[in-house]
Amino acid sequence: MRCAEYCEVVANQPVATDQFEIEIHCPTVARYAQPGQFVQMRVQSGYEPLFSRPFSVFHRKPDRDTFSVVYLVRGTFTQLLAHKQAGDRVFVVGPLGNRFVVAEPQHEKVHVLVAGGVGAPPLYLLAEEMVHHGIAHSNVVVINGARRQDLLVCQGHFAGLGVRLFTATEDGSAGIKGKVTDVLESLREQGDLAPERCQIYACGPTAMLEAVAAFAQQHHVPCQVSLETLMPCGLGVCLGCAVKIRTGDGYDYKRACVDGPIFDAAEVLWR
Amino acid sequence: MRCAEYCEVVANQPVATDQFEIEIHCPTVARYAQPGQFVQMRVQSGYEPLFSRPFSVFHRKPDRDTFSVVYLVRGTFTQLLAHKQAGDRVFVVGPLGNRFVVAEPQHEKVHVLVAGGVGAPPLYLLAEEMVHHGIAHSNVVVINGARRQDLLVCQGHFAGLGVRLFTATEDGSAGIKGKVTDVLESLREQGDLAPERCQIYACGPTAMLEAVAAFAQQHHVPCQVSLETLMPCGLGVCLGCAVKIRTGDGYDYKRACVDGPIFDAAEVLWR
Amino acid sequence: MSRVKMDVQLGPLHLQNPVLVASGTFGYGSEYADLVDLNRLGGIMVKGTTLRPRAGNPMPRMVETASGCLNAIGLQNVGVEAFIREKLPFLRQYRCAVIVNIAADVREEFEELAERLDGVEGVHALELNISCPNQARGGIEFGVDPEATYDVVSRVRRRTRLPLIVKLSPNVTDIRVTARAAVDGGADILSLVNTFVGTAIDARTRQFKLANITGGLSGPAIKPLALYMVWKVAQAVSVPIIGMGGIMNATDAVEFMLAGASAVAVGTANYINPRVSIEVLEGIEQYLIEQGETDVKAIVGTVKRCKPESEF
Amino acid sequence: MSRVKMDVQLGPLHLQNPVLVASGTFGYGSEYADLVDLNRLGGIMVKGTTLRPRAGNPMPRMVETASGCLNAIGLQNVGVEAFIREKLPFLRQYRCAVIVNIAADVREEFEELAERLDGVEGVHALELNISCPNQARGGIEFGVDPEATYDVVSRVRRRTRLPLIVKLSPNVTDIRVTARAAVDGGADILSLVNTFVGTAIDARTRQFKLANITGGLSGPAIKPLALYMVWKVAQAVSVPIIGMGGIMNATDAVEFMLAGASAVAVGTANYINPRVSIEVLEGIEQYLIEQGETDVKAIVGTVKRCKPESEF
Ligand SMILES: Cc1cc2nc3c(=O)[nH]c(=O)nc-3n(C[C@H](O)[C@H](O)[C@H](O)COP(=O)(O)OP(=O)(O)OC[C@H]3O[C@@H](n4cnc5c(N)ncnc54)[C@H](O)[C@@H]3O)c2cc1C
Ligand SMILES: Cc1cc2nc3c(=O)[nH]c(=O)nc-3n(C[C@H](O)[C@H](O)[C@H](O)COP(=O)(O)OP(=O)(O)OC[C@H]3O[C@@H](n4cnc5c(N)ncnc54)[C@H](O)[C@@H]3O)c2cc1C
Ligand SMILES: Cc1cc2nc3c(=O)[nH]c(=O)nc-3n(C[C@H](O)[C@H](O)[C@H](O)COP(=O)(O)O)c2cc1C
Ligand SMILES: Cc1cc2nc3c(=O)[nH]c(=O)nc-3n(C[C@H](O)[C@H](O)[C@H](O)COP(=O)(O)O)c2cc1C
Ligand code: FES
Ligand code: FES
Repeated sequence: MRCAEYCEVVANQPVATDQFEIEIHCPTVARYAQPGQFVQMRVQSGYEPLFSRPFSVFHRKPDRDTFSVVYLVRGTFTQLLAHKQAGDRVFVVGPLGNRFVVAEPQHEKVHVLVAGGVGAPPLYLLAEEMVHHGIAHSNVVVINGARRQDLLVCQGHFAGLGVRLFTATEDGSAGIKGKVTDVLESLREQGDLAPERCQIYACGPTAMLEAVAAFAQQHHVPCQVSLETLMPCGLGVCLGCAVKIRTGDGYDYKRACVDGPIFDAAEVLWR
Repeated sequence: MRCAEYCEVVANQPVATDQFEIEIHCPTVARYAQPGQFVQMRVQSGYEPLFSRPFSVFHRKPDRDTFSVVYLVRGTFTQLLAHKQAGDRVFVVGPLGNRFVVAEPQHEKVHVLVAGGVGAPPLYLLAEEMVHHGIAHSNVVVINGARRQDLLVCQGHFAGLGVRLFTATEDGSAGIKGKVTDVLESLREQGDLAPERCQIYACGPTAMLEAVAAFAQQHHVPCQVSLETLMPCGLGVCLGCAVKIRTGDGYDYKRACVDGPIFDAAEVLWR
Repeated sequence: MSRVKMDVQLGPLHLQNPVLVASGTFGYGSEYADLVDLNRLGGIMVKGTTLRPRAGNPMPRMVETASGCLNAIGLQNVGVEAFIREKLPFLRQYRCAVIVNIAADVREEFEELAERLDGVEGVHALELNISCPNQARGGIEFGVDPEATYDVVSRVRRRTRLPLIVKLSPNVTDIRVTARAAVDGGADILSLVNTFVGTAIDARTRQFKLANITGGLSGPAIKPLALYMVWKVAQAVSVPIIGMGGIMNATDAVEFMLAGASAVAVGTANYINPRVSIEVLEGIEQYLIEQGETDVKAIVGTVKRCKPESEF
Repeated sequence: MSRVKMDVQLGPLHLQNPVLVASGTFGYGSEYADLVDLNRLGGIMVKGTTLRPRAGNPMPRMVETASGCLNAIGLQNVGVEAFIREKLPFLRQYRCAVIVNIAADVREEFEELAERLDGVEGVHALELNISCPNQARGGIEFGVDPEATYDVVSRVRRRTRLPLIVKLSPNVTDIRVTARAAVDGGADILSLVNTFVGTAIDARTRQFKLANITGGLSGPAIKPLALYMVWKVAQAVSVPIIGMGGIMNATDAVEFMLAGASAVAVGTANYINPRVSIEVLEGIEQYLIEQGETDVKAIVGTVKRCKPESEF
């Protein structure tokens, strides 16, 4: 089930430096969104910017018929979004795209969720689902990274789930000083990432995803990544979101919006 | 003296149905604007709409370094303007254009100010100046017209000046039921509009101006009108605001923004 | 039921209403089927289809510009056989017209495509996309050269009994010339415009924004130019016109019809609001009622000169 | 003092910096003199000037479109004699270059204009506007026909020793062809683009919005198209280029220079912000400093292909 409709903003609050959480009343997304799926949003009434923008679903509150998204203010659209208030309307299309697939047998795996900056929200939805499905808290490992402490998102949410939470900031202002891959490396050294028992799920900036994918490949750990591209339509028709996916010894262009955004890291041709 | 600069909004309040008064901090306009002059304003950061918009100066408060404008919400720009709050910034170019010229000898004339809808504000500035110059209150006649009572602007301001105020609404919800030209006609019948003693100043919708001009011509009363056109630049360079002005037995295109917006009604070629 | 007659006859092609969706902006219909009632559309112009599947251009392929977007997708598509096998059966379920946009680098491929699609159940018309770069002519479009246009159109004409729409390129000095060449070659209908060639540069990195360097401009930015071309062509030829270029709402669509288009296609707007085509359809009906018209055909080409000085 | 070298040499024309204001968008300079320090501009391209004064077209003459505007002013101007007598003396006070944009319906008038302005003190260059309708050719622009372009440019060339800029029309299939014709005819510099022909319709009244029916599109909407044309022409000719079309800020201006323009002209943006030309100038300096460049000339034509897939 998907919808394409005007929805009311319920709340729009800052959660970190230049980052906001917006809660939107939308029964369809609230009910059907899966971890890793996204919505296309539009707040502009004219053509500045022309296209809608994709945002991963963070929280679903089916009892309130709302969902929420955490966004970083980057440019024209997100600036407009930051000005929306409760009662204003947003055009929402979604839920869209595929979802993170929880590796089976799910209760026997160590699930390693690697988040960078505003890549954290969809991984929170995934972690929540895992806990809800009764996966042991100790088997859900979250590595949350950002450049600085004030750019970390969802920390409280992850902590609230009681999962194993590691934090990395590039300047050391929270958690270890370093990158998410440094945490991965130390977990591996401690024997926590045995390939046959482990699955990585990653969402964040492309450079981070590429580093995580390289790590996963080197150590033969299966890894799913959520790719970010421009998404003019989000519905699979414009072909403006193409990503190179390995097929045999060649590659195909897949659409990040409908074939993804989640892909097997081993199949992504990064450049 | 003119300026082209970002100015701070001091207040922005509704004054009638779909009409607002915005007060803007701008020492140059506050000091130098003359009755009938206008400013070009821009609140959009992008290209929707592309051009600035012209608005007549209503109030000048040189002691506060502010001026104000009364505007009717019509389309894209005025909708954006209505959302501005104290502290927001507006790009202002002005004061621009020519001014109403007070007929000489000013203390012996009957000055008849004919306003339609949001045409009233610049005539208020003119009436205020007349009173300030010591012209007898009884010699300043204001005819303020609108379609309905709730669209009348500046009524309180005119009344506050103590000038002779006549009101006309098309539905009779305030003052006489009829048009400003009906008031002119009855004044004339009462002998108040002796051509050699009288000067009309008119600002309002083009159809009204044309009717007032026709009345003035028929009865040989001198009349100044403030013309409204699209004004892409306001500075006399784009030639997009041309109006046909009689010259001998032909006509010339004059620029409403710098040669006007005030013209002698007898010289305007209406179609 | 709507109170106005909305069906239109474009030469041999009957449409239940004049609102189409433009090629490359609505996929193969299935992508939108849960959001849009395809039965209500006048027709679907499917993604540009070539003889063999194509991978398309490297990324980035699209970039936003002021009120527009540049695209250089490079005709990524499944090829005509997979289209017939995998995409067409779905579309056959609906009563809207299915128009196959065909593209090729060499003339013979256009002929093969036309022949292959002729008589295939569920295909209602062909739209010849002669506005894509033509390898045999060094990357220049067929559609900018009247002789090449005439030649390729008449070749295709001989291979198909389907209604033949020729999609004109706007990248020409005088679009009436290629319009007439297409009609002389046997076009039943003209569609215009395709995208305008443009580019975008990133000042910071000092690089082109598109991997392909250039792309085609679509969206509201081009509407004034497209409207002008439709008006020009409507006066130069007698075949019906499908107008497009920056249509975002019903008012835009009406403008194209007033300029001389018998039908319209909504393009880039589909990305922004998947339901826009239905909103355009309903908006045109509303407009006709407001204008006291009972048949959409009555407004085609009726734009008048404005009374000079009427603004002031 | 700026820390980067900003002066540019365009063939025979030296400019203290590469930021000009486009013809028809800055009047005769005097209109802006109290708001803009004219001494800081690279040059002023004055309003299109004809042999005799012109009244211009009826109103409405301009209309806003999505990120653009259509104009059909109709070359309202005071004529060359009044220009020399009444407008030029003011401009002579300033150290920016004064470039006279000349327009005419017939070739002989172009020749007369060139001859009249040759050697007049304070005129630094001529800009030949061959993008306006040519009565002798039935309202078609000179600038869309390479032969007419060559002919009129070479006629003017023979009548003037002033640096000769030819302003190209974008309403052509391949702008390199007219560019080469202009250079062959003797152009020292090319300027591009002029406006794109378009129209606008009022659905409610069913009338064209412009009294003249058609107008020329300018503003941000056309930037991708103008940028493409500048890039194309820069590769086809060796004379310097003045780039324009939708420049609203320094970043836009830099894009034109990266594409191959040695100087830029700011047009429609002057209406919106009278000071924009100075902001563009300062912004270019800032950009050069950020990029570690010490001379504006170093960036001209340096745009590179982007690393494919670099976006993702
Ligand atoms: C599937 C998917 C899910 C997403 N989920 C989220 C989310 O949950 N929260 C969130 O904040 N963002 C998310 N994004 C990214 C979001 O779509 C962009 O931040 C947004 O489009 C920016 O729009 P804008 O108009 O504000 O910025 P623009 O004006 O488009 O861009 C401003 C500047 O930011 C840069 N920029 C834009 N997008 C990105 C990007 N993706 N990465 C790096 N730089 C960029 C541009 O190059 C430009 O310099 C997601 C993207 C995808 C594809
Ligand atoms: C010298 C001068 C002084 C002015 N002073 C004032 C003033 O003091 N207060 C004020 O409210 N307005 C004034 N105006 C008019 C004002 O500029 C317009 O209302 C404004 O441009 C509308 O902009 P918009 O984007 O909101 O509407 P747009 O989107 O431009 O127009 C919306 C709708 O309103 C119609 N419309 C636009 N302008 C006018 C108009 N002038 N008359 C009738 N219909 C119109 C349009 O045709 C359109 O249908 C003045 C105009 C001039 C030339
Ligand atoms: C991403 C994209 C892909 C397109 N693909 C095709 C195509 O395959 N064949 C074709 O004839 N036109 C194609 N077009 C052009 C559109 O059909 C249409 O002619 C053009 O976009 C102008 O209309 P618009 O401004 O409403 O989008 C494409 C346009 C876009 C934006
Ligand atoms: C109202 C207006 C008047 C113009 N008049 C002239 C002119 O007289 N001569 C000329 O060569 N170009 C004229 N132009 C074109 C501009 O000089 C410029 O080439 C064009 O507008 C593109 O630049 P822009 O998008 O920055 O405005 C005019 C443009 C506008 C908008
Ligand atoms: S965003 Fe359009 S196909 Fe993916
Ligand atoms: S508004 Fe530009 S000349 Fe008057």
